[in-house]
Amino acid sequence: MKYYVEVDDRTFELDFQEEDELLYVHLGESRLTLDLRQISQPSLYSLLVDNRSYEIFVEARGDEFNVLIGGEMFQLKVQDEWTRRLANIQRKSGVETGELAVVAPMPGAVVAIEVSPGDEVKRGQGLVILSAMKMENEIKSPRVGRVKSVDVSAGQTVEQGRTLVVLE
Amino acid sequence: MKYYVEVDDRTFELDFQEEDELLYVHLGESRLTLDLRQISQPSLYSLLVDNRSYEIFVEARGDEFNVLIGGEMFQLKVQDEWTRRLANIQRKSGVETGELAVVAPMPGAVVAIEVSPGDEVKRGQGLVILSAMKMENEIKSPRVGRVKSVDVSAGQTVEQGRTLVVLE
Amino acid sequence: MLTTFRKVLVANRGEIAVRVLRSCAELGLHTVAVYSEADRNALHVRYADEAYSIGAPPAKESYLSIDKILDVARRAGAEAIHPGYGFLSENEQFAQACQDNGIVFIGPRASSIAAMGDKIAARKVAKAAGVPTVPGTDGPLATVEEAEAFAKKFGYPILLKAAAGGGGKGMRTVRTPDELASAFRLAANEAKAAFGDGTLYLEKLLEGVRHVEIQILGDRYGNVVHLGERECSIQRRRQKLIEESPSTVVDEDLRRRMGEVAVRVAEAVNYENAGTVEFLLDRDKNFYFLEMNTRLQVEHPITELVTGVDLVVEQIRIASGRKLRLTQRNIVVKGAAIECRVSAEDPYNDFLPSIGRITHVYEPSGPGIRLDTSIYDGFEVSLYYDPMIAKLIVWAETRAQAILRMRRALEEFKLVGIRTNIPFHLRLMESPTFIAGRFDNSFLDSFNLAASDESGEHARLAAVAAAAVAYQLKQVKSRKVDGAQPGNDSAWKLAARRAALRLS
Amino acid sequence: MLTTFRKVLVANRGEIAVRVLRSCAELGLHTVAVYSEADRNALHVRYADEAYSIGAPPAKESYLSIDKILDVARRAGAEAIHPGYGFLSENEQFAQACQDNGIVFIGPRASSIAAMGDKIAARKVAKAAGVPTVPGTDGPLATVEEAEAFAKKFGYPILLKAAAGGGGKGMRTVRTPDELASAFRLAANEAKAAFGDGTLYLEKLLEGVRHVEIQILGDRYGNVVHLGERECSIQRRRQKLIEESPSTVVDEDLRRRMGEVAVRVAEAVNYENAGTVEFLLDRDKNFYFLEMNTRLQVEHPITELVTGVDLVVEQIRIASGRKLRLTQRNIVVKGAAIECRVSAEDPYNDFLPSIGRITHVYEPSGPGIRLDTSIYDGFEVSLYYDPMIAKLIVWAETRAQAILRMRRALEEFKLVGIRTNIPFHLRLMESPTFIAGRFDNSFLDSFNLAASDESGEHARLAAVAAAAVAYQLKQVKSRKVDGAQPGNDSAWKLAARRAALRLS
Repeated sequence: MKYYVEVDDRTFELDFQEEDELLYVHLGESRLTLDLRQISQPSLYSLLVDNRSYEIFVEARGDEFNVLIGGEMFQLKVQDEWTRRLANIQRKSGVETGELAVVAPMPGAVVAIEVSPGDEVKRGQGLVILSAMKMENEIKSPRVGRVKSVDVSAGQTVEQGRTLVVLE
Repeated sequence: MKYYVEVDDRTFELDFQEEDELLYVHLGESRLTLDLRQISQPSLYSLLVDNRSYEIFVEARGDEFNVLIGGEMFQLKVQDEWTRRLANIQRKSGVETGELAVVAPMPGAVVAIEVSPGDEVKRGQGLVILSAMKMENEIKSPRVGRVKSVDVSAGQTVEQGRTLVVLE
Repeated sequence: MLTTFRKVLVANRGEIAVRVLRSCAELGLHTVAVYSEADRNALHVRYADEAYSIGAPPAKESYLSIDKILDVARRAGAEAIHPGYGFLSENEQFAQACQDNGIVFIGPRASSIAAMGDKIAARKVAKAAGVPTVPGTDGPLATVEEAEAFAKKFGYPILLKAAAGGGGKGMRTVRTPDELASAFRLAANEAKAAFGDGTLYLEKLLEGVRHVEIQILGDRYGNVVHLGERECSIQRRRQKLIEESPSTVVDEDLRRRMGEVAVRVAEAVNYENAGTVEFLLDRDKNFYFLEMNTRLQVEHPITELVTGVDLVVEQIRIASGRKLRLTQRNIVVKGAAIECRVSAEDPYNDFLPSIGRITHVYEPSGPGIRLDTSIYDGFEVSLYYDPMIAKLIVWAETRAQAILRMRRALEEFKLVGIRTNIPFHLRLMESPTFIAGRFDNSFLDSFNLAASDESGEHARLAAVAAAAVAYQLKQVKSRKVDGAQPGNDSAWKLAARRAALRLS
Repeated sequence: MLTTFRKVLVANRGEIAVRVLRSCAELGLHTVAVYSEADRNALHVRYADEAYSIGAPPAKESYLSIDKILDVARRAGAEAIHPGYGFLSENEQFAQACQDNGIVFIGPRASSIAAMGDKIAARKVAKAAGVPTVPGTDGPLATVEEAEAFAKKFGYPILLKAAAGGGGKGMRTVRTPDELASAFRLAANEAKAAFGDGTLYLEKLLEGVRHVEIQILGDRYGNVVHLGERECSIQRRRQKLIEESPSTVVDEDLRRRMGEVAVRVAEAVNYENAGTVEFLLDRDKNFYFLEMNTRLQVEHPITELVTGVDLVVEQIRIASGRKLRLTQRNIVVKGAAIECRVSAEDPYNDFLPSIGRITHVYEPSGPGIRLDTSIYDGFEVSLYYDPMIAKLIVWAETRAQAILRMRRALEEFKLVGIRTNIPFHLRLMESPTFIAGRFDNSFLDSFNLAASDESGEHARLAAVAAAAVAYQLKQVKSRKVDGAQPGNDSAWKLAARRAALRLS
């Protein structure tokens, strides 16, 4: 079974094979022997790669993977050969809308709204002030744009991922 | 709901009541406020009894309960009013057979058989030698009797609870 | 003049409540915990002899409620209260209310708390005692305009600080005049939210300095000793992240001089019990009084490890009216200790809180490790309280060995189910700047979390790991469909494992 | 004459493998683990830099296989091997094979192991060095009849011991002549099974004595020091259960005298690395050589805590050819340390092994606690290996404080899913005899596990707890039928809890 992994602007092609109850992976010129065990739900694994031992956290959401090894975090996109083909087809029908929803990066309470619909905003300009764990945090605009809508009001409690402001 | 608990030759009668989201139990002259939480499966609990805090292990198998509080273990029989009634009926139809199966108290390998069918044995006399965790343990007769059958042979691996010898 | 008490109420939660309960238990004292509805299953509730619910999760409805806590003390018959840190620990009304109710407050006199709690007043005390302070305002700032005037006089950058402050809350750096208004508002709001008092003052921002503090202990008979310094310059947004003792830049002579000044500050407010005098230390070894914390500090364990003194036990002894058994001469700093504050904050997402259930905790242990924590399997990280969930503290003969030990302990420490700043600590322990001890309190402003992976070797390993997990998930799924038993083990190993578990 | 090595193979499993790996990591050494098929998920596999499978779970097919372990050392390029305790640690063939393969054996010379490994030969060495020994046979017992003859001469009770012995295996007490034949057979079989050698000898059983041992360290240049004693009299069926240092009956003078004798024994066999000389100590402070263990002991951490010396680090330094950095003068015993061996044995079922999965581990922590263990959430206790799964070690300024600290640590330590001997340790820590330090090595023979509950108060509490759990199980079941969500929380609190978890 072939897998394609994108990480840090590189793409690795990996080919898995099982033989005599062992798992092997071909990667470039090398053939590695793997032994992967989940130590505990949901994310802790022990991985032996040619007898080198690693304890890693792997979080998977669809084809988006986060892998933490010691003090290093990697964000990866993992697709098997079938999924990759499917994704290539879908990509062709995709549309760029130009709209961008700015969402709450954590749950919290809205302390203040700093913009109104129609405002032109600069990259880094404050949009909303959120309070969580007694600290106030200013949510800033990730890019230049115009405020299309403000979707929350001061005093409101919001969950993580909730849309605060939509830019266009 | 009434419960009957037998422990150390005493029987306690407990009556549970829920009121305003709190749990109360009547026991003799006292009325205690309880707050019981399972901390982790299968057996660790936190129990507040009138604000006194206890961490306890409770193992339940049918109506047999083991309760470990600090360095003290209690074996208890717990029946609600309905079960108790049922048990009283069944007890009347029970029969004592006089036979006693001596079972393996742990998994292990049979090293030697020290008795044969027909042997008269004394209380404390060796019946079988079991080996487990590199230690040899002599399984002794729990009472005077005669060996009815020997149900294992030397070299055999046995699981916990397996009948070794039947006395009559 | 001994004040005997047998039952102590711990008016706190989290790791510090657990830590105080432990010392009480080891002294044979009976203990009483209080808990909010969010904390029913917490360790401090389970470890105490008695536990009382005091209300809803928000602190002001529970852990900050003086009335509720005193009510529990009365009902439980507690004769003394330990406030921990945070919450009511530096609240002079609380200390006074304890006294008024005949309950021993395990901490300083209310008057000392008051004198040092108002940071503006504290500066005055220090100045009066001849202790150098950071240039700044001598009184509170009424308006932004006042701040502007002062800032002009002292020059930028300046630091806005909460008069009632502590722990970096209500504090803002201002580098240019146009930032001032917004910073003033944010700092005042935060101060108001955190302390119920939005009063601000300002100080000149000293740059290239270290945050070094001195632990002191005083008894009610006027004896005051210091227990050496704690280096606390590794801060992120004014929050201490890593502390160590001793500091690499404090030699025996400087320790003695700073210690003497700290003792002088404590004596100026007639200080009893444990306290900490914070200083800024510049490159020329000049030091400036910053503030005095009239409570046990989060980072107290590193002092305990290098001096062998149990500060909570000493607090309790002092509060019961005993004379200090320590003299300055027999306090010796031995070896090196480091503390990493582990918090439920995601270093890969701007240190935002990571809430949720910790399904499993794998604790580091073995030689030289101390873990002060309140988490356990099944612990829920909520937004109600501070995100700091554990303090990992190590001791070793030398600083270099302590760093190596901390590194292996951080590698062992795993919290499954949430994200933590452990990887950040690991990276810091590998930082040449940290290892060399050549940093000041701006170190983390420029610290780069990304590891150098020039060969791409680590990315390659990550790719293998991710693909292997993806492959395994797929295999388990398809075998599940086939009716085979799913499990934690990789499917292709199940057969072998089952065979292995049979008795041979 | 330094023997530099950068990569160490740890030829062991369980807590001792983890403990050795930790010191290696802290010295910056690369590490190699070996594991049987039962141990793939073990901590020592996960904590090492490399890990190699060496066969089936039974030790003789894996951890006792010299060939397989040396093969891994060659493949991995390990330059040194630490044997831990048990398994191959006292096997002179293994030590010799390491040397023959150019691998540093982190332990004594093969010749020292051989000299002390044969307990009969060891008695001769001690006698020759002028060290008092327990009266007994000077050679091996060929037959039961020989044993009978000797027993008649020395008088009963006697002790049958394995010549290749250690750890209480192959040892039997014989109090009357008619027990002798059966005891001889059992001891010989057990010795054969455990050590591959059924040779026995016998000693007069000294009664009312203590088991006190002396830790020594020697380097390759003939320097030998001792690190004080360990009191190991708390034994169950000849297995040590609790150890402490210092012993309540050893004063400075006796410590010096026993230490000097221990050093003399070590010097007699040209001893290098860490070792332990075991003595029996009678009421009149006479002591008798018992045997020398040519390896790290299970209970070594208590010596580490009272002396501040990391014995594994010293072992590695010595093995790499360094001179001892310790002199007898600068070894000072400070405070008191106690170790409790926690095992998966059920004290309420005749200490039979309790096998199964440990679903959750709640570890004690905080000041003065050290936990050396290899267990974790999900750990499977199997029958293949020793049931000891953790060592809980505490240090405090005084023995009384250490006992109180151990008590609270034992209360905190919870292993869910299996039974352990923790309750037994708790009861021991409450025993007046233990607290007073007035015991000998027969103490546990008469120790009564049952607590006194004269008022019936505890039974009443147990009844309430059991009934409450029964009630809760029933409620959850019936609500499940009603379609309500089941959970860990008691059903009647679910609503309140859900409300509490909402953001306020």
